[in-house]
Amino acid sequence: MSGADVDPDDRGSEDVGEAAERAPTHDRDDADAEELTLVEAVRDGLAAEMLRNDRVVVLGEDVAENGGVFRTTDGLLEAFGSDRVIDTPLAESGIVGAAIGLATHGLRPVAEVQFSGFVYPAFDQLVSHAARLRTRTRGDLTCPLVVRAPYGGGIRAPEHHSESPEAFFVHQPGLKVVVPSTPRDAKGLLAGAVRDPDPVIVLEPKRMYRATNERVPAEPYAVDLGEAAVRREGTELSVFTYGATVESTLIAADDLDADVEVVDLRSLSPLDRETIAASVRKTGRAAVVHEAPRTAGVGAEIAATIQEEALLYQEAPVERITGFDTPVPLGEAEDYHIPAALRVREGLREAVEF
Amino acid sequence: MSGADVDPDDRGSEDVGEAAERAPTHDRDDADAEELTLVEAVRDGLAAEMLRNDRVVVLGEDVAENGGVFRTTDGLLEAFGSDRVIDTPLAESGIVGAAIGLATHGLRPVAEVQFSGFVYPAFDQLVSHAARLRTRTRGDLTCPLVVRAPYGGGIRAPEHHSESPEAFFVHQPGLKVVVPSTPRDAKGLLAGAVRDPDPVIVLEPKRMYRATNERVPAEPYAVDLGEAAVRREGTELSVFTYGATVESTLIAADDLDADVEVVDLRSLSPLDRETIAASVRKTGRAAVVHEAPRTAGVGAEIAATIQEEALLYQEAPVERITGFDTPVPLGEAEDYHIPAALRVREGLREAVEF
Amino acid sequence: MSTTRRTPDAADADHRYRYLDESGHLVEDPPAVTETTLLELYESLRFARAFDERAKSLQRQGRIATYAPMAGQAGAQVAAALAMDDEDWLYPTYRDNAAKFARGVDPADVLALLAGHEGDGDADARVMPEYIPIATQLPQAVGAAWTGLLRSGEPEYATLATLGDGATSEGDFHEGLNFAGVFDTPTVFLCQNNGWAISTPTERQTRSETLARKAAAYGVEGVRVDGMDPLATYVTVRRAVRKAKDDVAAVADEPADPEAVAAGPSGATRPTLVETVVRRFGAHTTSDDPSRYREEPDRSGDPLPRLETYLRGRGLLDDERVAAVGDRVETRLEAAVERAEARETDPTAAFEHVYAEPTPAVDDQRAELERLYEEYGDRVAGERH
Amino acid sequence: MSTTRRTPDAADADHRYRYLDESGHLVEDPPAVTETTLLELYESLRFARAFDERAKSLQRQGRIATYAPMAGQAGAQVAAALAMDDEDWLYPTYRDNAAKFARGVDPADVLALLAGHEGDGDADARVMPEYIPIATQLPQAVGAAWTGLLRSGEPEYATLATLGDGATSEGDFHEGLNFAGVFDTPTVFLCQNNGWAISTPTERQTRSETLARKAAAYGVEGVRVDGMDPLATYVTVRRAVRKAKDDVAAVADEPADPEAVAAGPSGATRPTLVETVVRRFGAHTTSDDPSRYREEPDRSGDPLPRLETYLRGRGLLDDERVAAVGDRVETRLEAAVERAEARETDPTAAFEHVYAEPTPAVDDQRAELERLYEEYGDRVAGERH
Ligand SMILES: Cc1ncc(C[n+]2csc(CCOP(=O)(O)OP(=O)(O)O)c2C)c(N)n1
Ligand SMILES: Cc1ncc(C[n+]2csc(CCOP(=O)(O)OP(=O)(O)O)c2C)c(N)n1
Ligand SMILES: [Mg+2]
Ligand SMILES: [Mg+2]
Repeated sequence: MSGADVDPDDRGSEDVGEAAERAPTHDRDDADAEELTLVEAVRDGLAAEMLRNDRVVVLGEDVAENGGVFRTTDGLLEAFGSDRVIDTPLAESGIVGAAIGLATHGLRPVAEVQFSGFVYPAFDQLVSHAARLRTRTRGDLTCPLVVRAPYGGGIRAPEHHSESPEAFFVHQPGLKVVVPSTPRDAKGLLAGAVRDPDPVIVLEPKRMYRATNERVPAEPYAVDLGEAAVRREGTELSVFTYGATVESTLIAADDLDADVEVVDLRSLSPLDRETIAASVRKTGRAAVVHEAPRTAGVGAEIAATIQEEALLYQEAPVERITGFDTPVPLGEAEDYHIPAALRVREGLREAVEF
Repeated sequence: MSGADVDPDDRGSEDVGEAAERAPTHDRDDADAEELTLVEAVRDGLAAEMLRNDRVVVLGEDVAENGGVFRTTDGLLEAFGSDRVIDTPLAESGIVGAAIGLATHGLRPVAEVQFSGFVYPAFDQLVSHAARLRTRTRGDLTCPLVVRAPYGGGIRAPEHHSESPEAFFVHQPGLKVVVPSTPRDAKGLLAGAVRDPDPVIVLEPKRMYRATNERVPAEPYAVDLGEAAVRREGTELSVFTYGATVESTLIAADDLDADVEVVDLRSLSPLDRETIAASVRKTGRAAVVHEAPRTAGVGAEIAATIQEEALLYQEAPVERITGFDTPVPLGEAEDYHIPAALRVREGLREAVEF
Repeated sequence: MSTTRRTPDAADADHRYRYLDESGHLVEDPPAVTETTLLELYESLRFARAFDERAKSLQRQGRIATYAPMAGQAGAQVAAALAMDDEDWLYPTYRDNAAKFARGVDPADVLALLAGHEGDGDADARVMPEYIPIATQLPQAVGAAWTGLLRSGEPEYATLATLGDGATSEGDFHEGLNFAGVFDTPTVFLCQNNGWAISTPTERQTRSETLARKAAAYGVEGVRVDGMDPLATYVTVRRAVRKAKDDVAAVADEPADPEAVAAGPSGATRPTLVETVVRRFGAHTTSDDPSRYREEPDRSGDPLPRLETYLRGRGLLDDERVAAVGDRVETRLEAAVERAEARETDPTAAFEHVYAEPTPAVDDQRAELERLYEEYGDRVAGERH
Repeated sequence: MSTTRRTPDAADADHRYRYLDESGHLVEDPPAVTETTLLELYESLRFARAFDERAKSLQRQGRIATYAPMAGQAGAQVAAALAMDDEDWLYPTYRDNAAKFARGVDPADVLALLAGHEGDGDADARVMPEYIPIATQLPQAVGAAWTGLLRSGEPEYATLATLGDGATSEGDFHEGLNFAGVFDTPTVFLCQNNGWAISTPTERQTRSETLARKAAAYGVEGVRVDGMDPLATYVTVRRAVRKAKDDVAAVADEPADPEAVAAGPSGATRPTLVETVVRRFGAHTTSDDPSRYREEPDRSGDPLPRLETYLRGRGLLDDERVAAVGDRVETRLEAAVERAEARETDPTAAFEHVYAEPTPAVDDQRAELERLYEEYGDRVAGERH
């Protein structure tokens, strides 16, 4: 008997009945892709996975009646009802702890943390439990949990609303961490996370929520976790980035007088070390861009990996272009903290000219 | 007016009255150093700082009547009384949160977390508040808080008792992190932490608590935070380690047929990047040893730093000899997880023979 | 809602302690509050009202960022702040600007923060920076209050921490109140139960009948009061502050309002949880659209006209004085806006106070940014800047 | 301590619900517990006692690591476990082995875990792995119980989470109980108040008069029972389990023990906090030296002789049957020790279940260790191994 009395890979009833009709973004022609913003793509992804598998439930603060403070869950309550889209008390450890209980017993909870800066009360539940249930029980019990949170700065938010905590989770064995940068990946990675048999943290770049549109397929699809995407091919420099800084990196790459390869990591845990190594072996130079603080950030892991896998190809040190080792400043000052295109370009130039 | 109505650097009354007589490890001849274990040195350091500054208070679970589960606070209650050595309820966020309040208002709290695996409920108070009070108030209010916790494996403890969470704290701007490896440093780094105007996490290698003796000066002294110590000079390979793995690294270095330099980092935040870079520039090869999981661990930051500061000197990749990316296994299996001398030696050999 | 000032049971959701009815008429003998305090209450409330309106308009114009309005709650905030002594410390949330102003915080500082200029809290006014991670202020306020006890054996000062109804669900609420109970710290927990945590109504936040009754779980006294009655709030918080620091037993036995005290075991402990029942007249913040989750709220019982009616009735206010207050409020507010808007963004300010002494990493990174800034100026901050 | 089975107020520390007095004599009409259950209670208690003694001795011999004894508490554990239905899930702590055995967990697995062989929890017995980070099991147990409600609208099964007195101070206690109240989940919180959290007595853990009364803060029912009376514990937990899943209102009105239910608002909600008042006869764990912080404890009221006296009195036990139980217990225990000690350490087992599919990092690191192990064998583990 499985711990949850259910086959964890069973998708539940495919006969979703009326819910399909009511699903918020499914009133478009299913055969067609549609231009969606990232926030719409998250919503579309949630609706698609909820239609596909009736075990998927969404819970968190203000996700139901209010549709989420960023509207990522807008319309889900109406489509799927109050047993699948649930407003909780204001208590992140309670939310994640309860979601672990749901996950262990056969549901596929997608818990929202309103801003990634408020995930810390749930840190213990994530690192001490979600990450370890499989190990502790030798695979007998599992925790297919998704925790979603908007991360990063750039929207002139108050304190604690602009955090980039991904490195904390990347360091914890047993967790997976993904960060979409485009609407298409926002839907696909979310689906990958929901279908993954292990706990996955999905950090959504909130300043990209409404920044661009992209054609997003209407049907459900999943991006495999652990696979980076090369966004721009190049031969002289490899840049590794993810989430909110992909855009400024692409601008910087265009701006620079060198043939730059831009790799969107997408999955930070597991990390696509093969793609990283192959790219640097080709170009001989590398940089990494993220907005989290530099010290012991994901950039450190990438630099360490590169020199392990490709030292003999390295013509220059891996340049780290990151948020600084300070709390994220408020107001306009955040624009100096988050690597903007010019700062990225100058960093890339150093890597090229070293 | 300072926020706390007191000069934060004022040491308080030096007239400690009877407490000096009752201080647990001060019945020895003060002029002499004495052989102490690491656990005794922690206790000695606490007593010395409490004598020196009557604003220093110790609080935590089972620290007073019981003298701490490892006896690090044994005798302090008798010596300093129940207003300075305080048993708290079982609530780490409460302990650290209350200690932040004490620190902001003029005391110098030393909060014990019973095992580092139980620090996570206090993670939010540490990263969201202790780390930022100075920034948020532009220096008007400060948080001179010390959080002590035994860390690491090697004592056949149950689950969650063998964690090495240092990288989490190193990544957070505003916190400092130190890890002693010897009795002498255990006292000196603790004093440095207590006297530091900012919040410091002190992680004590619990399997070293009673592993060795060392002559420890009786008088109070502080080791400056941020300075590494070269434990063994060498010219062919630089090894960076700290805390519990210093011992096995030294054994491995002796064992290896090469001239190995061993640097005990002691302070992980701030990191002594100068010493690290100078050593690698000298030797051309480097390794790092710790027992925390490898991915995004402190070793990644060191490898990243080395290739930034000394790539052109590097004859080999920085070898990471670490705990694996798994939860710490129980029982005898932990001996395979924690880098033992042989595993360290083989890693060093790879770095030398690359 | 009952209009009796006697609340026989803090656990009874239908009762709350009050002096003034919704139209501003006394339902009880007037409490012993000095005329100076009454007028301070009034002027502070007027200022809060004016600030609230101005802040909302500045936000609409893009001159400040997200703002959390106080309308409906400013009476409780101002009354609580004025009930504190100078030596006491306030631990506010993001919604408590009225309390901060009443303690002497410069409104220019608050506006500057809202416009994105770092620098929160005011040690001179004994006001901590605003707490945004919900409920995290509570253990800290307990530790702060405890400091005096540990240092001298006496409650040297009280701390007053504000919190919302939603905050009662967080673990830190529990740990904070439990520490307060166990160490008997001089702490007042001022819960502003405005019925909502963003879109979540209090009934879905907890199944406890009242929030005041939660105090009993910690052996702490719990009191429930009409927070839109500034008199009742003032008297209740004043008593809690005195009890925290003075003769605990004497105040506990004080006949003024013995029956408001019901949830605690004996009332003879220092800490108190005061549940002020208020209404959030507006949106959660300027980013929020309450029409998504609630009907137009009942805006009756506004503390300001209520207090004004009472003070006019007592002959403490007339048209002329009311106008004079209005002039002072406007002048103060104008000056604050002007000073706040004179501030400029310093691109490297963030490096200054990470540690007392910058670490090598902080220094190097600062230099890195300075080099770029020297060469490129504001373009370092990107297009959107 | 009062001997009445009526406890008029769960908030009153002097009262607790009980059937058997300390010498094992009924103080009330016998409860409706079947003879089979009574004998199961007895044999489970005997096994717990034997296991406890054996585990302490194995620990002294270095054959297992730190062990947390159950003496004084096994009665409450066994009674609670037997009061659960097969479909219910147990969320235990490190001290609840008696409850696990009563649910069917193999003692060899527990001994193997104590000897350092990974593999905790038993999905067939519906027992989660032991929870060491204090109170973290509580929100999870609530979520687990909630699953059924969300899936089918019915409480498909209950969860029973155990906790200590110390655990009531953690934020997760609060968040767990609050979620249970708000979502009305079929959860039983079984608090074993043994008076101590390692060296910290319950009086310094909280200023609440009882732990049961904390339930009221969540609109949850709180009940206080003599946990060293297995009959009273069984009846109380059985009622809580039925109330969680069956006809909530009917059970709440059930005449059996209406007055034991006092802290909750109406008793008509699914979750219950049961405070079992027990004594920790021994040390916190085998690493602990209680002489440092407490006098020799009162060891009266031991549930085992108490139950035995009662069962002999009812003619369900005599010397012969008692001896037969002893034989069965010994045989089972011997076999368990043998099986547990047959297990061997697998150096690479830790890599196996980190993820469903090992990540490249996990695979590479496993290969790294395997290479070394192949070359050097156990020497990879160092001197101390
Ligand atoms: C730990 C945490 N989680 C979530 C949030 C996001 N958030 C900001 S205000 C708020 C609601 C607070 O409600 P309440 O405590 O009632 O205070 P009110 O805003 O009504 O004054 C939430 C969920 C936060 N600031 N901190
Ligand atoms: C979060 C956390 N903090 C600290 C500990 C260390 N610890 C283990 S048991 C214990 C005391 C628990 O007391 P109680 O809840 O009364 O349970 P009991 O041991 O008495 O059964 C402590 C502090 C822990 N396991 N988890
Ligand atoms: Mg509210
Ligand atoms: Mg206990």
